[in-house]
Amino acid sequence: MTQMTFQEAVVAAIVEEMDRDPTVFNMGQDIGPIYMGAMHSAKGLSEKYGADRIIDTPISETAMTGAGIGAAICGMRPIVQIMFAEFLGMTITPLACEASAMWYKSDGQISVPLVIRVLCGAGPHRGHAEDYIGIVSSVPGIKVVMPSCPADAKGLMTAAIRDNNPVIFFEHMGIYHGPRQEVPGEAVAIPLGKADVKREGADVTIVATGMMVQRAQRAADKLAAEGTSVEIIDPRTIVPLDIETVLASVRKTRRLVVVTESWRTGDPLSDMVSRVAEELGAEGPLPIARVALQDTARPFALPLTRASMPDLKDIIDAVHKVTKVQK
Amino acid sequence: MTQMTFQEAVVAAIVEEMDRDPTVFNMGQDIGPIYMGAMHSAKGLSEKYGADRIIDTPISETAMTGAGIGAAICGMRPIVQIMFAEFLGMTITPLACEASAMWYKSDGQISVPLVIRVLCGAGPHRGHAEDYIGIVSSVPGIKVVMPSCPADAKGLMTAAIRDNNPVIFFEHMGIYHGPRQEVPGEAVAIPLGKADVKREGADVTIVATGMMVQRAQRAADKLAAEGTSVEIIDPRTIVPLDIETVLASVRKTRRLVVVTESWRTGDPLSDMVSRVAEELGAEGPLPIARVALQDTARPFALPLTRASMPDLKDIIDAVHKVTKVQK
Amino acid sequence: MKPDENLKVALYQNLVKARELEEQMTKLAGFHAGVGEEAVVVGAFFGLKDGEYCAPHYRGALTAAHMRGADLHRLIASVMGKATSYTRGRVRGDICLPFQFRTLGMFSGVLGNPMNIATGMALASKQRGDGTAVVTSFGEGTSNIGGFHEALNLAACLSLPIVYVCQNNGYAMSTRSDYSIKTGSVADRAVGYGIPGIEVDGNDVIAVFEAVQTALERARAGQGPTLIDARTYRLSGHYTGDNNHYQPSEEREAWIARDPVARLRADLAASGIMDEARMDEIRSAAHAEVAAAIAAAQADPEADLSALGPDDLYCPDDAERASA
Amino acid sequence: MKPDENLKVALYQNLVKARELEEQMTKLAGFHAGVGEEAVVVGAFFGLKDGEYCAPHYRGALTAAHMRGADLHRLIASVMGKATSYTRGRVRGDICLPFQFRTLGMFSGVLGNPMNIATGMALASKQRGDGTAVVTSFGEGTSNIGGFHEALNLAACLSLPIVYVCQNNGYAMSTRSDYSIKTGSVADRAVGYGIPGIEVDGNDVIAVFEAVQTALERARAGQGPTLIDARTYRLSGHYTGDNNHYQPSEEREAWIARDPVARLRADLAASGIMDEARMDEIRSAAHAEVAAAIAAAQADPEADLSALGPDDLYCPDDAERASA
Ligand SMILES: Cc1ncc(C[n+]2csc(CCOP(=O)(O)OP(=O)(O)O)c2C)c(N)n1
Ligand SMILES: Cc1ncc(C[n+]2csc(CCOP(=O)(O)OP(=O)(O)O)c2C)c(N)n1
Ligand SMILES: [Mg+2]
Ligand SMILES: [Mg+2]
Repeated sequence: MTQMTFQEAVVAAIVEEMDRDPTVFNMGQDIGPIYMGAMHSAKGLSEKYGADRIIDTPISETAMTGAGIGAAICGMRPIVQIMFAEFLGMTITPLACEASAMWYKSDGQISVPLVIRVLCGAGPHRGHAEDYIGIVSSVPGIKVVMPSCPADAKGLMTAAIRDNNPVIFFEHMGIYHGPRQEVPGEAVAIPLGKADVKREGADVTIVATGMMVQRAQRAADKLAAEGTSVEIIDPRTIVPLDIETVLASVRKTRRLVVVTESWRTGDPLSDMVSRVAEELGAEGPLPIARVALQDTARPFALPLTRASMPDLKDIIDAVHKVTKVQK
Repeated sequence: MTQMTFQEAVVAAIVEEMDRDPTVFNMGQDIGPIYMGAMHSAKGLSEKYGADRIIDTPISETAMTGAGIGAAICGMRPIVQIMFAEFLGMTITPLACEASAMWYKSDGQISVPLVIRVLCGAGPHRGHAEDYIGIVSSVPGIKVVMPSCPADAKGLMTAAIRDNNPVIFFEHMGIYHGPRQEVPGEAVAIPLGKADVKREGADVTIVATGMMVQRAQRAADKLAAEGTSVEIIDPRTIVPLDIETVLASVRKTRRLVVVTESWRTGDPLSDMVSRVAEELGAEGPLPIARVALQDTARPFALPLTRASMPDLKDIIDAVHKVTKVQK
Repeated sequence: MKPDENLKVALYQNLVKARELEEQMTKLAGFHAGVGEEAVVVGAFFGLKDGEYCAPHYRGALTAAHMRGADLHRLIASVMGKATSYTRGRVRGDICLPFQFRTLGMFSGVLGNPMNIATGMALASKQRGDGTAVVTSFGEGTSNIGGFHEALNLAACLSLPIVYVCQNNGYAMSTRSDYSIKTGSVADRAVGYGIPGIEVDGNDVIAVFEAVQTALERARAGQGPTLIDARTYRLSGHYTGDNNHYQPSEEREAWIARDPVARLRADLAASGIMDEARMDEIRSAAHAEVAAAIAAAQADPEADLSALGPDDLYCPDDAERASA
Repeated sequence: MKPDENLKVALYQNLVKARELEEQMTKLAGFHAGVGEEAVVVGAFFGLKDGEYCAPHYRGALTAAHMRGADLHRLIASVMGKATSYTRGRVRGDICLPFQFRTLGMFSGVLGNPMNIATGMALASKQRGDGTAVVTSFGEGTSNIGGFHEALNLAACLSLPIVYVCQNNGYAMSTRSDYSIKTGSVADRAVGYGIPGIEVDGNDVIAVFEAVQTALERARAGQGPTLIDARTYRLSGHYTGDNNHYQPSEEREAWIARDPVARLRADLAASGIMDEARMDEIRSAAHAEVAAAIAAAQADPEADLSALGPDDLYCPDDAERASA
C-alpha cells in the first residue's frame, strides 16, 4: 500500500500498464512535457515515455477519438485524453455510431480497447464542470466509469486499459488533488461493472457517484447520530450498472436515495431507479428520492454554483423524506 | 378538417408558418427542388418558396446547426433539416453547449427559436433507424418532440416553429407515408409539453411514443377483449415531459407500462418512470414494466430488426405482468 | 511503380468485375451503385500489401473488399442480410465490410467517421513501426464534413502513413460538387494542411493506381499523408430508387464517352496486351461470376434469430490480460 | 478605407485601453489575458456599424464588447460573477459577452462553436438583405477544429457576409502553431474554400483595421466571406496561472520589439498626429479607468440566489405568436 491523490493514482495505473504493455499509448492536447495535461493529468508520463507514446495533438476531438478507435482496432490500446467532459459532444459521433457497435455488429470480429479520459465536475477551474454523462451513457456498447476515491481511480483505470471495449473514464476535478489515500502499490484491476458498498446500513440505501460519495458519507455520519443507519453504494461503473448490488441493498432497506452531480434530465441513474421500481415496486411501498443538479445550465458565480448542486442538507432532507414512510 | 399523411401534415404546418412569418426559412441537405428532402420530407417547399428560403447546404451538420442557432438569435426562425436522427451527434456540441443554455445563462437576453427536423425509426429505409433521443434529451434547455400521428405532427410542428426555444422534431419513418388521417385545415398549435390521453382506461397505464403508440393501441384492443381496460398516454413532447398527466393516470390505475423504440440505456422516459416511482411508490405496491429496444446496436437483417423491437406480444406480456399484481 | 503487362491485365480483370458488380447490384432495392466510378475503387485498393489496412468509401465498397480477399457470394449475402452474411445479418453489408480482410466499413450510416478511424489505423502503423500504410477513400461531398479537416490535419501533424483518395463523382445525392465546393477541387484543400494534393483522372485506372502507389511509397517511407482527388462521375443513381434526372444529359454523355472500362480496353488493345476476344471472355466470366454470386446469395436462408444477441454486447475480457 | 487622423487617434485610445485591460485583468486568478494581441482585437472590431453583429475570440473578448458599448465596470463584474454582472452571475463574463451589444460570446467552454454561430448570424443578415455583415475572430488553434472547416465552407457556398479573423498568436495553450498547423499559415486554408485568405501583420492595428474593413465591404456587397490571418503573439500566459516558460526567450524578445502599442505610438508621433505627452495622458486615463472599473467590480456584492432559477429554463411563448 502507498498513499496517492486521485490524480497520482490515475497516472500510476497508466504507468503500470504502459510498462507491461507496449501497445498502450496516450494521445491528447497539451499532455506533453511542457503542460503535462490540464490539471497535471498526465504528469510525468512524457518524461518517462517520450513523444512517441505521449502524443500531443491539435485541437480536434473528433479526429482524436476516431484515431483512437482506428488504432484500437488495429492492435493498439490507446488512451485518448479529451481535456474536459464538456467536449464529449465532439467525440460522440465516432463513439456512439461506430465504436459502440463494432463488436456486436461485426459479430465479434472487431474489438475496440480504447480509453477516453475526461476531467469533469465542479472544481478549482471556474468552468468545464459539465459531465455530459447522459450523452455518453445513452448508447449501448460504451462503458462509463466514474471513480470516487484514489484507490478506485487506480484499480478502475487498470481495468479500463485492459478492457476490450470503449471506456469513458471520468476524473472529477473537485477531488483530483485532494488528500492522499491508501492505494495498492501494484496493479490490481477493479472489475468494471461491480459496485462497491462504501458503508453498510439497514434503514436506507443511498446510491451516489463521483464527488457525491463523500457528501453522502458526511450525511450518513450525521444521520447515524440521529439513529438512522445508511448504506452507501457507489456504482463506480455507471454503464454497465451493477444493478444486483443495488437491488440487494434496497431489498434490505426498502428505501432509496440517489445522489448525483448530473441533471435529472438524462441522468443515467434514472434507468437504475426505474429498474429498482420495476423489480421491487410491486411488493409494497418503496419510497424513493433523488438529489441532483439543478435542471438548468450550470450557473457561474460561486454562490449560484453551490446552490445548484446537491449539498449535505439536500441529502439529509431526502433521507428524511424516505424514512418518514414506515416499513 | 382534411386528410393528410404524417409527411404531408408536417409540410402543411411549415407552409402555414412560412406564409404568415417571413422570418421562417429552411436549411438542409438536398431539400431543394430536385430531391425535396430525404423521403420527400420537404416536398413542394422549394417550388413554393425558392432557394432563398429553402436553402441547400453542403454535408456539414455541425455548421448547419450552428448556423441555425446564429440565425435564430438574430431574429430569424430557422428550420434546420438534419436528414436522419442518426446524425444528431454532430449537432450536439452547438445544441447542448450553446443553444440549450443561452436563454438561462444570458438571463433572458437571448432566445433561440430553432427547429431541428430529423427522420428516425425503423421504416422503409434499411438504415438510419437510430433516434439517439437519449443524446439530445440529456441536457436541459432543449425541447424534444415526437408525434405519433398526422394530426399531432401538424399541430406540434406549428407549435415548434412558434416556440422560442430549440426544438428537436422527430419524424418517424415507419409512419411517414402511412394512411391519410384527419388533420385541422388551418393552423392550430398543440402546446409543447402537453401529453395526450389517446385512450381512456382503468386498469393499467401505457405510456408510449412515436410508432409505439399504434402498437399500444392494437395491444389495448386485444386486452380489452380479455377484460383489461388500458389507458394510453402519448407524451408527444418528450422534453419537457408532462408528468402531471402521467401521474394522474397512474394514480388511477396504479400500474404502468412504458413502450418506446429507444434503448433502455439512456431512454429519456427512464426519468419519467423514476418520477412516478418517487411520487407514488411510497403509497403502496406499484407494478411497473418497460418494453424497449434491445440494448445493442440495431441489427440489420429484417428478422433481427423486428425481433429487436417491441412487438404486440411484448406489450401484452408486459401488461399481463403488471396486472398479475392485485391492487 | 509503372504497371507492367500482367498488372494491366489484372487491373482489367478487377475493373470489369467491379462494373458487373455495380451494374447487377443496382437492380437490388436500395443499393448505392457506383457505375462509372470503378476505376477509382480498383486503382486505389489494388496495390495494398497483405498486412496493410484500408477503409474504402461506401460506394464501391464491395469491390474493395473482394479485391482484399472477401468472398463475393458472402459479401452479397451480407448486403441482403442473409444467414450466410459475414456477420450473420447483424450489419448492412453494402456499406460495412468484413474486417478480417483488413478492410473497414461503416458501422453506422454516418459519413466521415471512416476517415477519422482510418487515420487511427495509420497511427497504429506508425506506432508499430512496421512500414505499413493505409488507404482510405470517400466522396467529395464527405470532404465538407468537419471530420475530414480534423483527420487530414492530424495526419499531417503526426506525419501518418495514409493516403486519402477522394472518389469525386460530381454529386452528393442531388447536390452538385460545384455547389458544395466552390473551387470544385478537393485537392486544393491539401494546401491548408501542408500535404501534397494531387488531381488525377479518376476514369483512368492506371493513373489512379500510379498516383496511389506513389503516395503509398511516401507514406511507407514516413513522409506523411497525401490527398488524391480522383475525378470521376456517377452514372447510376444515388441509390437504386434514384433516376438521376438531375444530371444534364450533355454532362452524362461526355462522361459516358470517357468510360473507364472502355478506356482501359482501348489501351490494352492498342498496346497489344490483350485482344478484344480475350477481353470479352474476361468480361463474360465476370458477368457469370457476379450473377452466380447474387443468385446463390438470394437462395441463402434469411438471418437466424440465434444471431440476435444481446448477450454479446461487450467484447469479453482477455483472460491473461485481465488477470496479469 | 484609409484611416484618417481622427480614426488613428481613436484606434490608439482603444488600443491602450485594451492593453490596460489585459495587463490589469491578468492579475485576477484564472483570467486568459492577451497581452500583445490587442491590435488584432481592436482592428477587427473597431469599424462595425451599430446594427451589425460580431463574435469575438474569448481572448480579448472584453475589449471587443466594450468597444461595442458594454460598460467596463459591468463587464468586469461579469468576469467576477458579481450581482452587477450582465447576467446576475449566471455566466462567466470572461468569455461570454452581453448580447444586447450585438456581441456574441461563448456560453460554454467549447472552442469552435462561435464560428458556426457567427456564420448563422451572417445568414440572418443575408436573409434580411439589409447589407449588414458579421465579424468573428478565433485562435489559430481553433482553426484545427472541424467546425472551422464546416463554417467557412458553408459561408463560401452561400456567399455569406462574414469576415473570419484568426487571432494567430503562435500558441494554443502550450502547443505551438507550427506543430498543429504544418504550413504555419491559417490563410492557406482559404484556398480550399475558394475564398480570399489574407495574411496581415497582427501587431499593426491599422493594417488589421484596413484588412477587415476591405473584407467587410466585400461582405456587405454580397461578395462573400474572407479569412484574415492576423499574426501576433501572446506575451501573457495562457491564463493567469501559466508562466509561459515554454516560449523561447529570443522569440519573445523579437515580438516584444514589435509591440503593437509602441508601434502605433511611433507612427502617431512620427506623423505628428499626437505628441508623446498627449499619448501618455490617454494612457494614464485608460489606466485609471480600468483600475477604477476593477475596484468598483470588486466592491460589488456577490451574486444573489434570486438569480438561481430554474423556473426560467425556457424562454416563454410570445403571446401573439403562439395564439395567432
Ligand atoms: C453525416 C451524414 N450526412 C448526410 C448523410 C446522407 N447521405 C448519404 S450519402 C450522401 C451523399 C454523399 O456524397 P459523397 O460523399 O460525394 O459520396 P457519393 O454518394 O457521391 O459517393 C448523403 C448526404 C450521411 N449519410 N451522413
Ligand atoms: C473544443 C475544445 N478543446 C480544447 C479546449 C481547451 N482549450 C482552451 S483554450 C485552448 C487553446 C486555444 O488556442 P487558440 O485557438 O490558438 O486560442 P488562444 O488560446 O491562443 O487565444 C484550449 C486547447 C477547449 N476549450 N475547447
Ligand atoms: Mg460524390
Ligand atoms: Mg492561439
